[in-house]
Amino acid sequence: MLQRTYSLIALIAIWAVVAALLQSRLLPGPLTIGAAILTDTRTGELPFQMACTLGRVAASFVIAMILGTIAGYAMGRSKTFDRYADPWLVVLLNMPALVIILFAYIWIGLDETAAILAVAVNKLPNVVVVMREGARALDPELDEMAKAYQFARFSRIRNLVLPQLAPYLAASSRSGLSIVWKIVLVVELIGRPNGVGFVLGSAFSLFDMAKILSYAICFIVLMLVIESLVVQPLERRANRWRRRPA
Amino acid sequence: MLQRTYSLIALIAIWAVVAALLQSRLLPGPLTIGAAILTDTRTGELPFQMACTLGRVAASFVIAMILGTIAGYAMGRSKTFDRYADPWLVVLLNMPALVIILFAYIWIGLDETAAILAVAVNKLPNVVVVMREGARALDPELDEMAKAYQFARFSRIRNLVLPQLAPYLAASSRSGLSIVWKIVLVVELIGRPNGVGFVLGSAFSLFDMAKILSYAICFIVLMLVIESLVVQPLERRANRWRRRPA
Amino acid sequence: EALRISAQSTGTFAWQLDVIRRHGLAEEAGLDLKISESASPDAGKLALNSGSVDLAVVDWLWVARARALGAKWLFYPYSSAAGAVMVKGDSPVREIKDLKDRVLGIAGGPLDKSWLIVQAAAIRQGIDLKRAAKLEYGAPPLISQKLQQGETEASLNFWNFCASLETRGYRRILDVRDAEAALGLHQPLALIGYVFSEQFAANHKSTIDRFIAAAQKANDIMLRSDTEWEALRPLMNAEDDRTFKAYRDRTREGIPQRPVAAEEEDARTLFRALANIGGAPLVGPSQELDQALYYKPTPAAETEHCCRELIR
Amino acid sequence: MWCNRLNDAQTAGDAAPLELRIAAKSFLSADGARVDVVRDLQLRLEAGSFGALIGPSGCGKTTILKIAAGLDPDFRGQLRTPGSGRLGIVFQEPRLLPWRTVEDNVRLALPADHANVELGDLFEILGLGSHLTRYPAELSLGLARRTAIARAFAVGPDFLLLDEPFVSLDEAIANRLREELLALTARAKVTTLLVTHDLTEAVEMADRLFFLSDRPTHIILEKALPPPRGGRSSDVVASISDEMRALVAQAAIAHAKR
Amino acid sequence: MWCNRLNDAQTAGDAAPLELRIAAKSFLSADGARVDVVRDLQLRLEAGSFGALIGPSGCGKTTILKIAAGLDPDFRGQLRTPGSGRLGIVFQEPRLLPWRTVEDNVRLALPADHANVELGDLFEILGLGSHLTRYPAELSLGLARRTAIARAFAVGPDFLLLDEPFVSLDEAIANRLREELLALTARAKVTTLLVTHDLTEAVEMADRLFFLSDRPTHIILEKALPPPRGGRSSDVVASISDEMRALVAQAAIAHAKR
Ligand SMILES: Nc1ncnc2c1ncn2[C@@H]1O[C@H](COP(=O)(O)OP(=O)(O)OP(=O)(O)O)[C@@H](O)[C@H]1O
Ligand SMILES: Nc1ncnc2c1ncn2[C@@H]1O[C@H](COP(=O)(O)OP(=O)(O)OP(=O)(O)O)[C@@H](O)[C@H]1O
Ligand SMILES: [Mg+2]
Ligand SMILES: [Mg+2]
Repeated sequence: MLQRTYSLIALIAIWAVVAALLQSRLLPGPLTIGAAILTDTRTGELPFQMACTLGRVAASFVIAMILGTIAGYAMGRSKTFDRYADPWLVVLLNMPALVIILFAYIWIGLDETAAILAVAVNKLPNVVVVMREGARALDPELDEMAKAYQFARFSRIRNLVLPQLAPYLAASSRSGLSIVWKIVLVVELIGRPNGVGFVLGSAFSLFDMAKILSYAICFIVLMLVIESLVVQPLERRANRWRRRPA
Repeated sequence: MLQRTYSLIALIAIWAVVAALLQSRLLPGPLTIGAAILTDTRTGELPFQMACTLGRVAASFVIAMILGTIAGYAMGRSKTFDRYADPWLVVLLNMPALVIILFAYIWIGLDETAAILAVAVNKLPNVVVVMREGARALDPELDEMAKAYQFARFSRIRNLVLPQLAPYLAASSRSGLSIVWKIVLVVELIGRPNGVGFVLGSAFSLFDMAKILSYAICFIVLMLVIESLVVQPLERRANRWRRRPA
Repeated sequence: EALRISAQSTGTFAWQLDVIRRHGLAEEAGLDLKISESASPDAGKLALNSGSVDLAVVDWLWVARARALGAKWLFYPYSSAAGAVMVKGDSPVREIKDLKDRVLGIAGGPLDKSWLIVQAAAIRQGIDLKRAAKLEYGAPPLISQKLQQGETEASLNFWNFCASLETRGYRRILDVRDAEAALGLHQPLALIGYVFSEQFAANHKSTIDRFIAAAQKANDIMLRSDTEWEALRPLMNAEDDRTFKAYRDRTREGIPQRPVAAEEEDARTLFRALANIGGAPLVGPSQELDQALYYKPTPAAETEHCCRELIR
Repeated sequence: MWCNRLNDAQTAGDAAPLELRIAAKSFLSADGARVDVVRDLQLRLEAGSFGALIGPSGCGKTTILKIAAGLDPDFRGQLRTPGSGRLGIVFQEPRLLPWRTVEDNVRLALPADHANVELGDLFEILGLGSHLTRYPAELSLGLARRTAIARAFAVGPDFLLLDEPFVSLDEAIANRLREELLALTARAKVTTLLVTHDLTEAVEMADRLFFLSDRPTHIILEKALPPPRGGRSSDVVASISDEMRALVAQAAIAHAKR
Repeated sequence: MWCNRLNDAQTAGDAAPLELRIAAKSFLSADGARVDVVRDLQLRLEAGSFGALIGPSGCGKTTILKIAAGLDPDFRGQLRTPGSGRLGIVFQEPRLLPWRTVEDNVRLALPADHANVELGDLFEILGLGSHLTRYPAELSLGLARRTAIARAFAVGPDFLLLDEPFVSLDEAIANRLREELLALTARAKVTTLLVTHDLTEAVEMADRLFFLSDRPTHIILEKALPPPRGGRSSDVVASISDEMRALVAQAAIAHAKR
């Protein structure tokens, strides 16, 4: 915890020094940003836009993770299913985000459902790819054990599969959350009347770096807090069984 | 191979049927797209733009994978390093792509270096996150064995570390390639005078779905070919040692 | 009666809508405007296509092209404000032909309408800018930034960026409006306008007409009253007074003042010129402007328009 | 008490014998070569009796055990398993879930209707009492093996498959576990198949010995031992073992000549 | 030929003994509890001699072996290893690289200057000849163990640590491997420490026996056996074993009373 704090302080210090040296409107220093954040928080603008974005992030993340994990697991376990579904996966994986967003907005409408679906569909194949590798790496010996002892399906998933998939889940949800957030920004930019992406779009056309950075940093701080207070403690618990390297 | 072909044919058939039913300019059918691809190939436009984009994709992908794997491995192995580097990672991970692209274009210049670096920096933290999980899951028992038998550093990496990281590498390079491609599109859209993203930018503002889809599909086909002829055979070889599930 | 409208939050349309709102012009016309804001200029097209809104402000060219491909949109002039090619105040570049071998930044892409108009005008002067100058394409804010950083020596950008650059001592070497004149247009053409579907117009003709009338009232207010602009100022994101004034004056300048028929004639001329230079990727299969592109309000509205013209 | 459950199981078990016929079993190795492991093997074990499987290293004992457990349906032949399907199995390696404690590893294997059964006595007998909250990576191999044995015993099996369960344990504990196993199989009607390399152990505990040939394996010698099992004196065990050794050597020579 | 190398190793080895003093060794378990494993253990083994470590399951034998191998520096005490640092070790489980064939697993452990040494004879003796291209998942446990033994022998060690190397093997192969081990240690000056639960095996092969107490472990009885090792008749072995059992029982009682 202490080391993390030091490291963050160092990061901010470096930023402050560089900003002070450059003295450019295009790289505002931490103080400018701090002030901007305070102002926008007081007016209620920032909390409102942030809440809009977070709602979308959460919804699409949950959808993408659940569907992606199920599909990835199925593909990793069944060679036949994998062979049939793989080309579709490659197509979805490499379809430009813009195309998916466009189709969603055109065929579903310029609304919340379309926005969330577009993000989830963009993220989904990445989850599938990671979880498929995880499912392929499952230990067949433990599987035999569970079969011999007739583990119930739920118990098998909870006690056998999920712990083995844990590192893959951790990787794909951590990098996934960030990807979802980035796509939500684009989706909001293109067709939502609120949210951080909407603000960034306007700020970009005005080249208002302070605004862009202050919203970005608020999200990052939120992620840092979640990471320190939720994810890492959870992770430590989940990894308790690992032998500490001597 | 056969199953993959059937599945692709099914995909195209569904697309053709839906397009025929909707009869909309906004969802051209496979034939329209095929014709568009042929035309643009004859004029040399498509191969040229595709080559520009592929060059950028390849360069940023290689940079991101190499640096990301090294950093992720180091963070997964050393708790101390992880504690110091993790906050920086979270910051980079959640920095909106737009911000990184803007900074690169502003401070490096509206040129190729900036474009490639911007993409690599965008992708880098995702690689780090996945590889870190991989490094954390390394088997300490095999490590002890290698230590006892004094494996040379290179042999340790080649015979001990890489095979264990293989599924993580597979996951992060597969989903990584697609992410790099998507970011390259955005980077080209914002500030390059050529490449698929540049074409999509104009096509998007004209709502030229045929153009958008024909370029996207060319890239997807390329990925399908690489997947079938390079990645999957390689993967089968690398996974030969796995016990086939009974 | 409800009318769903999409507006870019940083655009001038948002200002006009604000005037309508503050003066109760919509209620007066019996309209209930449902406005959805967006951050991107493309959201309007998306919203129209997905049926989420009834009316948006969109590019003239986009509508022309879509019509050529079979999508029945109608267009009614909204603004003729346009950008310009600009250079630093102390730049040796004076005219288009000085751009030879210099770096020219272009906002949007190769199919951007202003860029095509400038190209066409340059060609009449015997200069093929595409070959003569070194081109950099990029997003408008970035192109504006690059001119200020000196990475490009000249840039063609949207009118609002030009207005703001002008206040910082940058110089126009070719206005897109002048380029239009060089192409034989009588007056600058409104390149953006209100767009709605033929079907909607058929079913809700009076709604559209009433909206156009209300918009014209708002235009009148914006043309006449300076205090009105003070009220609009918070929306305008102008750094300083000069920028604010530049925005105001350019917006006023862009308000169309002539009957639709006159617009239509110039539009036909411009379309032909653009078809020549941009080819099929730009204008679609047709080389001639679709006759039915322009929406014709019922005579009452039109008359009012002309009368106002006369009064001025 | 966990013993109670075993008594329940007794009444539940039916009297079917274990019948296993493997006409052929082969693996496809990674380089594409076919490895023939079992050929023409016939094995029958009466309900409630105790068989021992003895054969050279790598001949196919584990393969046979897995087939008997129903874990590997990919063979030519027939399988009929005894009991009501409550199987206890000790694999050749512990196969514990690394992310679950010793106690959880045992409890997770329990059938739903016995999830909360009292296991204290069993853990005490196996010397696991002080390690219940440890994770497998914190156990010595011997402790891990004992956990695996506890798991097999705790489910109250009526069919028990043991793949060298008592190696890597010190003599005292191994003997205690052997007694425990004898007691368990005596209390309940458990059909048991034990793989071992230790002839003495086999003779001490089994009703019936099966000697296997080299790969592709089949039974070269089958020997029913006179009752009572478990109660044989060490002299008797030694003499039977010697006799067996001689017979097996003969049979192996005959087999090699074939 | 792999034997040649061993002869080279002999000339290279110096004459330092194995000296190990562990004042205390403990683990921190996942629930935060400290597990004291070794306390006040002193072990000295002359260069080229063969020691056997015998103790109850879970007492700390593997822990001691890992410390002796230099794999676990986290203990209070001192370690001095014999030889030139060419260590051969057989872990309690095979610990093979699953993605490398049997032959590669052995070759990868070879020091660089012996990378291309001929290993055919060693593989034949261990009965691995026909499995060289197999991956570990395709081996029976016995075959995997033999691969691990081959690896330890192939490096031409002058310091050998063996953690129950001969379990899970049939008697014939186990005996062949024991002979091979004796021959190897006789040919070259190899300092060897063997962990085993099999007293007979220990008495047959070792120069010196170390009996360990329960956890936290230390040596309760140390016994030098009269030479020649390997050549002892089975009667001698049996009588020494019986004597040892009695002594250990006494020492254990004394230890418990302390
Ligand atoms: N998946 C597999 N692919 C190829 N060969 C296999 C596979 N599994 C086992 N074998 C081979 O089948 C033979 C029998 O294996 P099995 O594990 O049944 O032997 P075992 O009798 O249990 O030996 P041990 O006493 O060493 O445990 C071995 O030679 C082994 O190499
Ligand atoms: N990482 C660890 N964390 C906590 N306790 C551990 C750890 N490693 C070993 N132990 C404990 O230390 C003790 C000694 O373990 P060790 O593996 O040395 O036993 P052993 O004598 O080799 O036993 P066996 O004969 O079963 O192989 C055991 O009680 C074990 O539970
Ligand atoms: Mg076996
Ligand atoms: Mg041990």
